Amino acid sequence: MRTAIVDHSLDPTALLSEVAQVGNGAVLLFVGTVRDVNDGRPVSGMEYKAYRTMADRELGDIVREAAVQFGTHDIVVEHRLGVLGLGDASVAIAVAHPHRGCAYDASRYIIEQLKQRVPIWKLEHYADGTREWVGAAHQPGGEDV
Amino acid sequence: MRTAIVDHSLDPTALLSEVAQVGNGAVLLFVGTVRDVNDGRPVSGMEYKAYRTMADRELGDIVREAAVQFGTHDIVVEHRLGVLGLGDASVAIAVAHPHRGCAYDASRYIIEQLKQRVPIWKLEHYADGTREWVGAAHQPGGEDV
Amino acid sequence: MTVTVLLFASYADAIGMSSLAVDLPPGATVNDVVDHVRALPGAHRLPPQPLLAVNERYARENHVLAPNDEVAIIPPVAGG
Amino acid sequence: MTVTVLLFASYADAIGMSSLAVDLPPGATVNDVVDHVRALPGAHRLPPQPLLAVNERYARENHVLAPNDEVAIIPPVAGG
Repeated sequence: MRTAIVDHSLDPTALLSEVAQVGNGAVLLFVGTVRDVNDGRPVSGMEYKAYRTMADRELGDIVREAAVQFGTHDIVVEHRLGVLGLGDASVAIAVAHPHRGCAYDASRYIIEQLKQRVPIWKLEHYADGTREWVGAAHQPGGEDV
Repeated sequence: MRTAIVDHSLDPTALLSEVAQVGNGAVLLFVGTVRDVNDGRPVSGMEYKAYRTMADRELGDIVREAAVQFGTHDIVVEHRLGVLGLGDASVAIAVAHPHRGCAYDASRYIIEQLKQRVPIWKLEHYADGTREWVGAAHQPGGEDV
Repeated sequence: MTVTVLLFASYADAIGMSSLAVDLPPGATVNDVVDHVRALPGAHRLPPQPLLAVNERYARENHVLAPNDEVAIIPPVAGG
Repeated sequence: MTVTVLLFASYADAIGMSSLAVDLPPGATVNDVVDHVRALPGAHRLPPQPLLAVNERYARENHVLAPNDEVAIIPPVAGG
């Protein structure tokens, strides 16, 4: 098990080999990338910022929970911070398990929890030059933040 | 979309780049590998055979179904035949989609359907030198085949 | 008419062949092919209702055959 | 006692600072910190019940603080 919040570009393939074990019949790799459109607006890039010490801790907690719940320690998660271009990988989650069902469930658990709990924010850079914090407008009662 | 039944070793990483598109926020790669133990018996290798023309057609059908059902054409599946060693990849499924939920669901659909419908068989080579067709003993009424 | 019958994996091993040509009367069904194969040595190892395919598509026992059809008797699949 | 308050992303932009030191009486809660921050220019943009953390763990408004605690007011997270 390993988690990292990093400032350099991700190498998802390296994560695959890191979790591979001859006892595992299934390896699942999730890669999240920067899309060119969000809510119909053309995007030119994305800037990720974090409450870094807490993000590190929270991400570690999530992976430990997944390890217990789904029965594998062969999990590696990396999340990138900084300015990313279109198509760049922002997050990579590799899970290996003797059985595929648990690999899928563990991977899904980690990405869903990550998106709910890990204090990371993204500033979307739009093609028209404007920028906006993603999700800020959707906070109940906080439409204008 | 592309499917292939191949006789050479798989390159799962190449599949990742094949499905990547700047409109897709999520890429999911499933890799199935040969385990060292099955039902408690030490395994030394695995031999995959197929009804090749039908396997090709059935695999293509499955991927077309997934494309319609989950709304993405960015799917590549390769299945290897022949004698594989421990840890070798037998199947790789890459799916990219604008949204992660659909990527997970499509990937899972493809592997589950593949295991139910694609006419591929595996002859497990055990460490004690014996060999057995996987699943043959579990056919209802066919325990002795 | 003649149809080709394909056997695979544990079924090919049990019966000792991977394909055979079978002569059948017009109107014969997949079931007639299975009956024919059941008469071969080793075929007692086939399950009561094996999976069947005609021309690379899964088919039922009562599927009516045409000349030169390819009938496959398919052991439990184990891909992945 | 003094606690450190951290602001991030849209909240830091709205209030124009990313950290501040706040003096509080013993027994003060996270809620007292939030009240303090609400008095700052731009803080009307905070939602009624922002997410809160104390020492890198999510915490409730009534969490009682100790000297040197680190309190974070956390905008809607958007990782992944």
